Amino acid sequence: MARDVQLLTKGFSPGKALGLFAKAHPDAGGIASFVGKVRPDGGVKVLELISYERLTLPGMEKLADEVEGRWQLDGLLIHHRTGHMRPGAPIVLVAAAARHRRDAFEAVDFAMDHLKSRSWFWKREKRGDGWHWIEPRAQDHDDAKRWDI
Amino acid sequence: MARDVQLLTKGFSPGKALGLFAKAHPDAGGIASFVGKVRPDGGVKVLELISYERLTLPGMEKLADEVEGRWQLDGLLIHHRTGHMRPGAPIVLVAAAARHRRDAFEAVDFAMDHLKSRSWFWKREKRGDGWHWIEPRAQDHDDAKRWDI
Amino acid sequence: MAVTVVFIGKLADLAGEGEREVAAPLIWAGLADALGAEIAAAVSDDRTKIAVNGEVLADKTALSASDGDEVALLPPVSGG
Amino acid sequence: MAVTVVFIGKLADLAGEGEREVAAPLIWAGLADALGAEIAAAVSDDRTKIAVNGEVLADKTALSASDGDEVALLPPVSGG
Repeated sequence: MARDVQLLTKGFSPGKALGLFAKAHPDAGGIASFVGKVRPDGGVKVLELISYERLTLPGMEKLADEVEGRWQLDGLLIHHRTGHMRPGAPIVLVAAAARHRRDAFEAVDFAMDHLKSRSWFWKREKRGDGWHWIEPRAQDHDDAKRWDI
Repeated sequence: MARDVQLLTKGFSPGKALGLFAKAHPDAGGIASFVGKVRPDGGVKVLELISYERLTLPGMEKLADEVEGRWQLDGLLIHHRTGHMRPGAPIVLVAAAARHRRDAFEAVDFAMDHLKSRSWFWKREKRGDGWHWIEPRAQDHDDAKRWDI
Repeated sequence: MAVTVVFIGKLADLAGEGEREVAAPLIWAGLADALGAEIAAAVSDDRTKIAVNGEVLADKTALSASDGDEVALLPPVSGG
Repeated sequence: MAVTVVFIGKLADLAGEGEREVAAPLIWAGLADALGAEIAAAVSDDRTKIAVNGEVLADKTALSASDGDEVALLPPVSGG
């Protein structure tokens, strides 16, 4: 299976990355994907995502291992930003190419749930009154728990 | 909610359509999508999808109504091909933009399950020995049943 | 004084054409006379549906089409 | 003869810097002496983890870092 896992320090175009991913997997019956962006609500001016070199990318690779082990895929892409981002900027792109639709969907869904609550990122938001550290929403924890068998 | 439902008679670029959809929804926190293509296995040379004007597009609009009613979305895109397609060609693109990830995922998942087994399309494949009519896989029926409450 | 009958999918193969004009009115009991026994038998299949002017009949045996109506004979859908 | 301590997220705010060199060896009981009571208290929080050279300790009180090691103090992750 072709895998493309990247921790990005600069802005990226999810549309372009998806187009290349689709081209790289002409034989897959379907491609499911998710793009997460900085939400412009709550007066957020800047979002900062902090990674730790020795854990973050290795953790993303481990996640990809787990996804590959659970679902039958032709290809898997996980691109995740780190650093400072403005509202509307893409943070994460996950895409899975598979012969069967359900495999592609579940792989992306699982990877996103994992990334949102269990991956090695720390996050803070700059609002009018300065920086605030963010923890995962309870919903994100619940989402991730769905997969614990 | 902005809705873009189209029955297409010619080839299209899912990447381009997704890019435009993302641009049209800068405020959405996330966009989930699925692209289904003609699978190149089984010796299929051409796939023909047949629609019936008075039911197919109205049915897709009704599906979009149902999706809108079930999930909180900022935008919904359903593009579906009809006519003759070669292996590797895109058949369907569904994308949902939402504030919350789960809404976007489930909306696309549901719409795909519906399109794959309950929408007004008839399908045949041309193989080495001629044309064969296709019915939904049992899996597709089971997928759709998941949503029947 | 005609009803347009639209044949979809397999039924178009069977009919040898995509649509045909038949004399109005067209009712369930008159299908074999209007379209032949083979097509009438295929339409009797539980999974075959009938739409009149784009409205799928809940009970296809209640078919009653008048002049100008379009009757579509719909085999089981394949999905997209 | 130094251990590099990396402060992540909130802990970097508390430390006023991203990393600091402290004398080796560094063990759990020596954290307050090496980094101050405030940081040691924050590291005691159940949800704070410790990694040594990129390996997260299952039991952080077993911390035992030698010269050249990198010790990362990890607050609860926020998710991406």
